[in-house]
Amino acid sequence: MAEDLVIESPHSLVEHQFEDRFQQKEAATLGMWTFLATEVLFFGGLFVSYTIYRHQYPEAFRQGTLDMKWYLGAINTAVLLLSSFFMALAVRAAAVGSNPKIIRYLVLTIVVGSLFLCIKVTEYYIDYRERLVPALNFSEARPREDELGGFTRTFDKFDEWFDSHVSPPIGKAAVRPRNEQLFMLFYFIMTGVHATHMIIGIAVMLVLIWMAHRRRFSAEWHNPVECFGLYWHFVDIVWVFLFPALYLLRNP
Amino acid sequence: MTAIPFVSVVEPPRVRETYLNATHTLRSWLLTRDHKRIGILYALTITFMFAIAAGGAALVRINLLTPTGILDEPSMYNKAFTVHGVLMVWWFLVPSIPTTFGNFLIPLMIGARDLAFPRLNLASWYLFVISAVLILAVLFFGGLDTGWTFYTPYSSLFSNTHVTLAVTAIFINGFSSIFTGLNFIVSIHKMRAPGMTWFRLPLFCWALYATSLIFVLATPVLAITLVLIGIEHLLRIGIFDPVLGGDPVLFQHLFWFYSHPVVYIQILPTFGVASEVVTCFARKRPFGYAAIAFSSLAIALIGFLVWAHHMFDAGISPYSGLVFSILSFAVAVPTAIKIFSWTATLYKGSVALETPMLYILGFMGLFTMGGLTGVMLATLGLDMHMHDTYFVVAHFHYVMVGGGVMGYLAAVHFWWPKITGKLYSEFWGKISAAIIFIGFNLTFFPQYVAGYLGMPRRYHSYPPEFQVYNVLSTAGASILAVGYILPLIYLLWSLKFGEDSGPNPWHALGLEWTTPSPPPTENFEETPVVSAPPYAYDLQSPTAAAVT
Amino acid sequence: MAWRVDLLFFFELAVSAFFVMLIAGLVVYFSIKYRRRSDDEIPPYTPPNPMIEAMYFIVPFLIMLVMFFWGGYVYVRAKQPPANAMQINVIGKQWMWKVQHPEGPREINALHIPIGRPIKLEMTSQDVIHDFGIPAFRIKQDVLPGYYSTEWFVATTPGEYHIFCDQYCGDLHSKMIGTVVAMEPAAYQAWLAGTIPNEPPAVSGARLFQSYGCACHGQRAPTLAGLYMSKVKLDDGREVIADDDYLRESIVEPAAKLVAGYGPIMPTFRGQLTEEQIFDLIEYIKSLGAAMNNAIPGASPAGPQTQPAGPVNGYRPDLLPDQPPARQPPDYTPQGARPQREQ
Amino acid sequence: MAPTDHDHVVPVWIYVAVLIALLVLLVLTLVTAFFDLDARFHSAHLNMGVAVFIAMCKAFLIILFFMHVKYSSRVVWAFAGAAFVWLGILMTLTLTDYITRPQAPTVAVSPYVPAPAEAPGPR
Repeated sequence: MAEDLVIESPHSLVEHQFEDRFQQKEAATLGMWTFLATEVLFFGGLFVSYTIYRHQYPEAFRQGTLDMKWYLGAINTAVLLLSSFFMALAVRAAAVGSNPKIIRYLVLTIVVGSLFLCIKVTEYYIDYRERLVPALNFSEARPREDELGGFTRTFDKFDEWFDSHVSPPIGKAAVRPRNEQLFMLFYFIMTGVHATHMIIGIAVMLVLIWMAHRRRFSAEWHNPVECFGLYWHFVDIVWVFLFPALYLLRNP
Repeated sequence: MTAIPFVSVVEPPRVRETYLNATHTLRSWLLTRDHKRIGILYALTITFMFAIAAGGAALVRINLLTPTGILDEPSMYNKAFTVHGVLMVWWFLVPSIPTTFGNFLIPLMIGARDLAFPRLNLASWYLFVISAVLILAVLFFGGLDTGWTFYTPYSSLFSNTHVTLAVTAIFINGFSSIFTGLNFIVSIHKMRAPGMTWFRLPLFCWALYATSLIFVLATPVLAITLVLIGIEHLLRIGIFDPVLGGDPVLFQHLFWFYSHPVVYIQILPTFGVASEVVTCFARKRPFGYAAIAFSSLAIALIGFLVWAHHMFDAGISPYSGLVFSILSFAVAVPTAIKIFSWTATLYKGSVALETPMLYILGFMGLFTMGGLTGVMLATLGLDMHMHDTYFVVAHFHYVMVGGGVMGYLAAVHFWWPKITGKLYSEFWGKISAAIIFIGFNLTFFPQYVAGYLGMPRRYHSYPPEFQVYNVLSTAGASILAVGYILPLIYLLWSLKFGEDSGPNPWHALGLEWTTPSPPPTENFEETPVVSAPPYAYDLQSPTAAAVT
Repeated sequence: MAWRVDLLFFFELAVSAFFVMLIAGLVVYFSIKYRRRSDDEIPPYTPPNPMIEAMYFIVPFLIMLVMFFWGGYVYVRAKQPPANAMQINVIGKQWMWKVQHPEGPREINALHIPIGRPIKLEMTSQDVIHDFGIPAFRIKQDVLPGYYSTEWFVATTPGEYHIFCDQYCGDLHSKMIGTVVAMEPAAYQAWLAGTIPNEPPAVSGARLFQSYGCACHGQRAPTLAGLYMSKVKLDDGREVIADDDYLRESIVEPAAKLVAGYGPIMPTFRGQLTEEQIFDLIEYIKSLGAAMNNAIPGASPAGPQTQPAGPVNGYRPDLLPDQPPARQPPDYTPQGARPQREQ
Repeated sequence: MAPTDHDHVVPVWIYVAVLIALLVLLVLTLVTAFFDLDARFHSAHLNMGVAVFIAMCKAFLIILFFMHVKYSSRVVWAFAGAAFVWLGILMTLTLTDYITRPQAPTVAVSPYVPAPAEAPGPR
């Protein structure tokens, strides 16, 4: 049945349903793009809901944005762009058929991607201390300073200092608007779904590294690396839109 | 048409290897990557789910025999119609033709050995089975009472049934759909045989291509919406809950962005079947091949622009209502083009009323009624009276059952000889087609009347003046049930006792008929080369057509 | 409205019947006329006819344009309550309809109305989405929690008509039904007089207003007289119309839309007031005078009125909480209400 | 894309250049975010527009170069574009409802409201 694979060369596999490896490669690429179209609309549902609610409750959502640590978001954006860069190099390494280079760049991608996740977790922790997590501890009253803990307080102090130097004054509310909870809900769902995609991506990269270690890829056949590259870049693009939407719309 | 008996006497019967007899173990079926076997696996699964969903319908119809409701508990009734709706939509109508005939036929029709991603295809069947098990678990643990539309805040905060588990099941089911659609799109783009240009593509493939676009582009929005519902139900925090500032109407927007196109997922494949069957049994080229092909794409595209016509009375802006109303009328135009084209194809044809053709002619009548009542519902001024009444129920069933299920049955009867290599009884086929047509109209036509008179949908009990329509409807439903059970019997009968069909019992054109029935595992002896326009019955010499 | 809907319906029914007959007739005719006479028969090629194909496109398109504009017209008419309509408040809850008449009577699952007079229902839900539908009047509107939605109608024939909840709302959805009792105006007055004495909502609202100590209004908080339907300037520079939705939000979530020049001193009443009490408070604010220039464009001189609003709601600020509930119906002058045949 | 024996191998400097461009755009979006463009240019949504525009530029760079769409077949272009077109449909048509609503949503009170502690007078 499907087991009779035509072996073109030791490293290039053309499955029986394809005529040649070009057809196979094009099919794989188109399939991946189709899947990414699906992903666009998956995240799109969230972006649309977020936009609608932002339209409905502009002030509450702005207050939510003010509670975000924009500098952590910015660092994370740079980190993720860097990981995308390494991923592009990994795909390039695959195109020239160098398994060691694939491994090198994939490892770099994983390291940088993990750094992103670490920063994200730090942000979640700060949000938790600031009582911003819906269903867990969201409160409209801001926590007292002694409830924050030293780590979180440091960030708060920086925020205060920074916000006092921007003009016009941003007008952070003393009591959080009730609908800020909706903002936080979307913040956690959107970044959470994004982070889930990254974790899945890192898991797949480990498999790819293992395959490269077995010298499975060649200049003729490296569809998995190439398709995975598309996925990783897509995850990056999602963040490129999440970052301004969640962190930057600060002005009254 | 029939095998010539003495040939097999002269030549000792050599067992030809087909996809059915290549291997026999259960394992070889469960791990198969053959698109044909996966199609069969799907067919078995959705038939099973159809039976359970039909059970829900039976409960609903029995309950409505008396104005007070025969079931003691209204909640029991609510669970019955929810089961009926959820299972029928996601576990029968959406997968029906694409996963069975799409899987089976697309590679055969485009002259490929398999779909582009056979492993993904099998994975999508497993996802489908997992989702089916989960939704059956919902039933087992006590059911679901939200209706198939899951309107918030009822579904997310007020319902005490297994909403989270149910949305998980539909979420997984959605990914099964997405992978199927993805596979079809890539296969149709990249796997066509030499000479199979886009304008030689069978219209069934065009229809499935349009369907797949909807699978891929609409389903993810449903998926994320259901994730939000699940989170809200689980954590009891408001996303669509007005108490927290959420907006239940936003849920309806997101839900219908999927669930309106999904009715085109359910009907477009039937359009494809109709194009194949009508051309074959009229022995004509379709009247307006390009018009039919592009109207499929147009329906897929415009189908995405009309969703809020489900929400005219839901509190959306009247301006928005006007926009969505005119777009909804726009989608009726390509649909009308199709109906007219099939009718015109019959003109000066050679019309044979075999069983599949009977189903398709029935479909054309019922779908025309369903479509035109849909136009009424898209009319703003009428929808504010008929919204959420039995008029909607009747319209929906005329389109989905009169359209989708009739098309599915037509496909079963048309390609049964190709799939199994056996002929079923034409006599019983025609009888059951007639029974279904009559039973269907008796079931659902009275609902139009009841609906216009104001009977709301999803009512466990109702004012007595509506009883006559409900009794008629239940009577019709019992006839319809007979009509659905009959094919099951004579088709299974034909597996054992049916005559061999030969490769092409209908003298149809199309690559799938050039290979033996049942087809070999690799579909074709060698990759076919296409050189003729599609459906060129007129280019065939009469003798060539008669060769079986 | 009913006849408008019916006329449109029968027009579309006729068009639909024509096309169903056309398709079915052609299918049957072709199937017989061109039936296959021998198994070898191959019909000749019929060349495509672009004219006919174009007709397929144009004819349905034109017919549908007619349907769209006609349907849109009926819909827009149905969405615009006349200014002189009598407002009745409706609250949906699982699984009953609660009705508040402006004169005070409260009903459950019943709605008594005078015929010949436009009735506007201001509706909200206190739990899930319901839908207030009266098939006899050919209207229907979803009733959402957190929103005020409206529908209006004029009953023309005395009688009893069904109220159905048309949006699935849980176990006893099918029990969420009621009756509209349309009565001659005189009979309606008699019915009003015979009901259990009940405070008009505006009076209850005034009582609530006092008991919750809302005395800031007029001093440290914006004055309420003449507020209803006036333009309010917010502290972020926006302007809103002080309609029912705005008043409701300002009671439940005062900080959401602050009036320019005032601080956020008002506590939230979320969780402390029922939907009915909010309706009462809004009625009280209305009774303090409506800005008529907004409510009825061009109907009265500019500037907020503090005079009795009269026809709009019929409540006067001199109805102080301590006075007995009004039994007198509001003066009704059918200005602008053309007599219409209904049903 | 015509089948060639090897993939189109993009020189590394292009990737480096794209990365630098992306980081520059990141800085740019930060800078614009802290200027109140709306107040300065008397506009309603300029800050948001600029932020979204820069994000789209970034996405374009990634799609064209990192994801090789610049070197891919037209079908890939179509599919990459289609997703965003469909997202645009969802966004635009949903917004037609929200921006034209005559009434803004208000807040709902909890369905489980206890009666107020001090009952406001006898009923």
